Amino acid sequence: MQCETVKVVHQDEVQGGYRLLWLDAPGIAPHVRPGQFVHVLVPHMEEALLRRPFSVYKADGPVLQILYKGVGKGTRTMTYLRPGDQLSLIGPLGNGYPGLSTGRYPILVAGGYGMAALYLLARALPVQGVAFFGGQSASDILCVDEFEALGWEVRISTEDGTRGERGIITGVIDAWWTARDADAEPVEAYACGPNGMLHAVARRAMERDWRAWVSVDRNMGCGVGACLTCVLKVRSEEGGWAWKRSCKEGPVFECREICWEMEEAG
Amino acid sequence: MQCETVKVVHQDEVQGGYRLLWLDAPGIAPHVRPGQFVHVLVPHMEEALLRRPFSVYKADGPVLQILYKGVGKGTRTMTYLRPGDQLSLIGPLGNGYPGLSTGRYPILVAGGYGMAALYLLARALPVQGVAFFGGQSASDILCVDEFEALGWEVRISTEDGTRGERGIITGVIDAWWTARDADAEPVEAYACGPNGMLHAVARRAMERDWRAWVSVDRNMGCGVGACLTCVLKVRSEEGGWAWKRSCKEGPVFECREICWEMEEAG
Amino acid sequence: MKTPVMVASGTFGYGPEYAELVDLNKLGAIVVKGIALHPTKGNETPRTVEVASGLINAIGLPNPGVDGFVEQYMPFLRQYDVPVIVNIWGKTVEEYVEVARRFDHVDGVHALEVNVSCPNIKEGSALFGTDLDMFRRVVDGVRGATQLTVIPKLAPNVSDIKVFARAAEDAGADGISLINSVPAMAVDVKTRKPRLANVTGGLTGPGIHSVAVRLVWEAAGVVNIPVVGIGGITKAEDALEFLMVGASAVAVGTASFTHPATALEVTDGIAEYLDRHGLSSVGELVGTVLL
Amino acid sequence: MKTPVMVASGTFGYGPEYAELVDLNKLGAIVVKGIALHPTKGNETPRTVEVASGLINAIGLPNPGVDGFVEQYMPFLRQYDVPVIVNIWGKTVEEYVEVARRFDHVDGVHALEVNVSCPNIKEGSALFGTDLDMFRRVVDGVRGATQLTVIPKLAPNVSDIKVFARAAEDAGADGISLINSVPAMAVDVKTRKPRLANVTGGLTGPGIHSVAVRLVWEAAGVVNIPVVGIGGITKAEDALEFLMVGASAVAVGTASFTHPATALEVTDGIAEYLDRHGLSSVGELVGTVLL
Ligand SMILES: Cc1cc2nc3c(=O)[nH]c(=O)nc-3n(C[C@H](O)[C@H](O)[C@H](O)COP(=O)(O)OP(=O)(O)OC[C@H]3O[C@@H](n4cnc5c(N)ncnc54)[C@H](O)[C@@H]3O)c2cc1C
Ligand SMILES: Cc1cc2nc3c(=O)[nH]c(=O)nc-3n(C[C@H](O)[C@H](O)[C@H](O)COP(=O)(O)OP(=O)(O)OC[C@H]3O[C@@H](n4cnc5c(N)ncnc54)[C@H](O)[C@@H]3O)c2cc1C
Ligand SMILES: Cc1cc2nc3c(=O)[nH]c(=O)nc-3n(C[C@H](O)[C@H](O)[C@H](O)COP(=O)(O)O)c2cc1C
Ligand SMILES: Cc1cc2nc3c(=O)[nH]c(=O)nc-3n(C[C@H](O)[C@H](O)[C@H](O)COP(=O)(O)O)c2cc1C
Ligand code: FES
Ligand code: FES
Repeated sequence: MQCETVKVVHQDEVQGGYRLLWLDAPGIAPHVRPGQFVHVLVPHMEEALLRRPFSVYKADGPVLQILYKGVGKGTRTMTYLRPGDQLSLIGPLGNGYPGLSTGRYPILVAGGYGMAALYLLARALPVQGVAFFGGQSASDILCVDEFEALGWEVRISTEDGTRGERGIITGVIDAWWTARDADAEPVEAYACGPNGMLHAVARRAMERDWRAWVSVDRNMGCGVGACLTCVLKVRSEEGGWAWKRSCKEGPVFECREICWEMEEAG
Repeated sequence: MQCETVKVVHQDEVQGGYRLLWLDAPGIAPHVRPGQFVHVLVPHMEEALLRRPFSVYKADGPVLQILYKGVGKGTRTMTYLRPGDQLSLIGPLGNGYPGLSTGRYPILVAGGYGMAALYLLARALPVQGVAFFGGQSASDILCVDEFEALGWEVRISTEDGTRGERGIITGVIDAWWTARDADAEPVEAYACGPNGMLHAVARRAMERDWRAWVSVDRNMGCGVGACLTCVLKVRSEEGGWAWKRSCKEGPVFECREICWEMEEAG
Repeated sequence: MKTPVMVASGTFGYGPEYAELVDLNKLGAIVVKGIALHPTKGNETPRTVEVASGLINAIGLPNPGVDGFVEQYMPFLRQYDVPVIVNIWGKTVEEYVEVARRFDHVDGVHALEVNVSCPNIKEGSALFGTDLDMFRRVVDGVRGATQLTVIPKLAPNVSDIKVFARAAEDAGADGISLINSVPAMAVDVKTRKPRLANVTGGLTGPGIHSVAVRLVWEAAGVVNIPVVGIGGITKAEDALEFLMVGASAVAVGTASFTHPATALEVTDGIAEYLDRHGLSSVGELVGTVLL
Repeated sequence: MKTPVMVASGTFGYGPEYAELVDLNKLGAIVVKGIALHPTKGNETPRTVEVASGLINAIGLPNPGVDGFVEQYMPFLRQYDVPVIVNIWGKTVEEYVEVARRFDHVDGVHALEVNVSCPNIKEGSALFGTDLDMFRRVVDGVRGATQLTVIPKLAPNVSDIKVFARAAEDAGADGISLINSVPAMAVDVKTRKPRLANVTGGLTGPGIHSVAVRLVWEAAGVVNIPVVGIGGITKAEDALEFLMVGASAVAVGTASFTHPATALEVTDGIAEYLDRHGLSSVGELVGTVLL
């Protein structure tokens, strides 16, 4: 982990408001593991004190890429960044995804920026399985070629039916699961997306004996474990619960750890 | 007076940190009188609440020009403005300079952005006299060609001697005054620059029976007379003093109005 | 009131200053700059200093006095169809009472906002806002001196705002407004001098908004009279927060300096919100925060 | 202390969190997150919300308790050459006293900062900071229970900070620190729900700096014990303001989230200022504001 002043190399729009930001971050980029994130101090937004967390989409040599969407003040301000602009980055942060357990079959489940957040993992895994990408509309389905180029089978659904099946992605997952050989390897799922999607994956994992790693999206303060903003409830040994910091002990948790029933509200 | 959203047409550096900003302000530009100012809301500086006041350098048709220097947060942020950027302007504001009294000989005295602030006046006056421009160094002497093109004789001094006489401008003024015919027309002076320069002009005006209009530079809040930030002490009828608002009753005052002894500190 | 959005005392002059920029008839009310019995010059300069998301002012309540105000500004204000609320202050209880008495029958004046909380008066006035007993005496006195609507304006720098809110109600106030500016100070480290001639001043602007929301929430919870929410409003959402925590009206202050038409934009924004949520009046929003 | 610049409680964890980013040995002191007698879970989420130039938090003082803290974090902290100040709190006077007693002989703990002013504790703890009598009892109790340096941390939301500053000195405190966060509230107007699970929280960051400077100035003027200035420091100038109005040390809070190395940069900036003005120690700046 370090705090580095990095330079914008390039930025452009991918599709539907999603943008790709290339940063020259020689101190941080080489150390990023799949599922980790960086904490960005958005320039020209002095009245906002907090950094914004972004998963690393790609990291090649000194350059890392962030795929993001303008949803609020910070991300909209980021769209103004131009090559040569400087910004401060803390990273790599968080625990990231663990590797594949021996004998398990990997599936990926993603929504929104989650597709980008899973790319480094998809590249690192020794086995290529199925990637399930869900979104509202065709413009929310990202990076498909990239995953296919790595050897993954990508299955898609959109709520408005403009790409892949119509409906939510769990429908596609369930169909795949039903059609699957009963004696195939056990599944290890890796998910990143809206909390509802993560919970849906978690429910299936617990029913079907999958192992499932979900990357949760909680509002963050410091990003390094100091402020206790980003906590979520995990089961503790004595049958109770304890807070864990999603910036430090997360953002990736095995789905059985999370107290979903208590987290629903948050 | 109106509040107008205007567009940046162009911006470039003139010299020594002074920059020229062209704004397309069709609602305001045509109404500007010499010595008036506009109140600029600097964009991308949300944590700063106050507008910044700037004299209008030139106003041609719908376009007005501001000549400014990056001295602080607001002016430094303004250097980032690019063609097409929008900003909010209130103007024209203040009383501006009065015309020349019959039978008087006009002189201009300026330092820093004051040279720009006097340009519209120089263009409007029916008689061309002498313009005295003082600065720290050659790079602080602005717009000389423009004034000469209007038929003004420009006399210059710089403290480091890099342009014109070495020393402060009052030396040049005094030499001019001494060399002048005793029976020449009485002088009407128009001054804009640092407070010390204004006071020096005022002292001479009072000794030598000049009429002298000085444009004072006071920190401003609202710019329209509501907040009472920009007040200065003027003599009142009963031999006492009263506050006047430099944004409303000023920024131009006849020098005898101002309680210089009380204003020195401010 | 056509809209619950007023302009706050001291930030909109006496009306004429903004009349060219803002349609005064569209304001909920104009609360004029604080008026005292006699003309007052106010503090030395510098009188304001900009800080992060805030403005500190120590204007010191310069004003033309009751008579000067009525003569110089009321004829202008009577031309408009907008309620005029006069913000009043005094150096003694007697002065407050006398000012209130004089305004009692002034045509065109709709209410008195009683400024007990301006931090920039040295002669003890500050205490009216933080000393419960003095606060009671002022509100009592003003109440007895006028038939006009009486709205004490509370100081934020107290240990328990609820006590002051209740005291105002008990003394017969028709409403309360809050908050006034928060006592603050800034030093120019180059010169080691305070940035304000008055040394300290009052902080206003977006930086105090969340503090004001908390205080309005606490105050509105303990009184039955209407509450005016003031502090750091720059957009409709800020005003909606005040309404939801219990204010029935709001006033825009410092934001008018930045964007003169803020109050009108807030009015429009509230109307849109009502529309979007199928509500027919602002009243349906008041105090509806979901706890 | 090598530098008068510390990091404030709750904004720097217990040390390890920032150790990779900031050389802990260069800090004036680490004030750790508030510790209570027993482990505490703290509030529900959301726990923080960003506002203009500020952050509102209602973390609710989660902590591993005295024993947990000493066991989990003191071995780490003892590796560094940096004073450790433990911020302590309790729900009753007895708890405060017991916590103080337990820390009395813990190797590596240099001082106790007594948090009487956290606005996020519901069980009455908030009152310790605004009720003079309860404040006195806590400081008295802690003073009697430990040989360590005792630094009560004052709440900003009182009518007169001077009274609390003097009470702390009278009760034998070795210093005082101020300010803690300012009670605040924010509402999400889309959902009409408070933005914090705890409804209200404490405002911190640059937006409160000028309020803190004013309070430090008032407090430092009435006591002879050292004062720690806290609130909205983001750069050396902010710290210099505190020193000039009378603080002998400062602590950087929220700014560490934005720029982890803020405290170190403030230290460097102060050193440069001393150099530029031909001063040999911070002491020569303390209380030198020119009035
Ligand atoms: C570990 C992690 C990795 C992330 N990776 C990416 C990524 O690769 N690409 C990407 O586009 N986004 C990513 N995000 C989400 C991103 O951080 C938020 O979109 C961003 O912080 C919003 O900032 P803003 O200033 O634009 O929005 P704000 O103005 O702060 O808020 C806009 C809206 O978004 C909500 N919001 C703000 N922050 C969050 C948050 N952290 N989670 C959920 N809602 C929030 C607000 O409540 C508000 O409704 C990630 C978040 C986390 C925690
Ligand atoms: C009527 C009027 C006309 C002006 N015309 C011009 C012009 O044509 N061109 C130009 O370059 N400047 C002009 N100025 C000055 C200009 O307004 C200030 O330089 C500007 O407001 C500084 O803003 P800032 O945010 O960059 O500086 P800040 O960060 O606000 O301050 C930087 C430094 O400048 C000082 N300062 C800030 N505002 C003023 C002020 N109004 N007067 C004196 N010192 C100040 C501050 O105390 C500080 O030391 C004019 C001022 C007035 C009152
Ligand atoms: C320059 C200035 C002058 C003010 N004068 C007065 C006044 O005369 N009387 C008064 O009660 N409040 C006065 N106030 C306080 C405002 O009415 C309002 O309570 C405060 O500014 C908070 O609102 P805001 O954050 O929207 O500005 C003044 C505020 C400012 C900024
Ligand atoms: C997230 C957070 C947690 C805090 N926790 C504590 C705490 O446990 N004990 C305490 O006395 N103060 C706590 N504070 C208050 C700070 O120590 C400090 O007084 C306050 O943040 C003001 O300083 P700042 O404006 O520089 O942040 C906390 C502040 C924040 C932002
Ligand atoms: S974001 Fe601060 S602890 Fe996780
Ligand atoms: S700047 Fe507000 S009255 Fe002149």
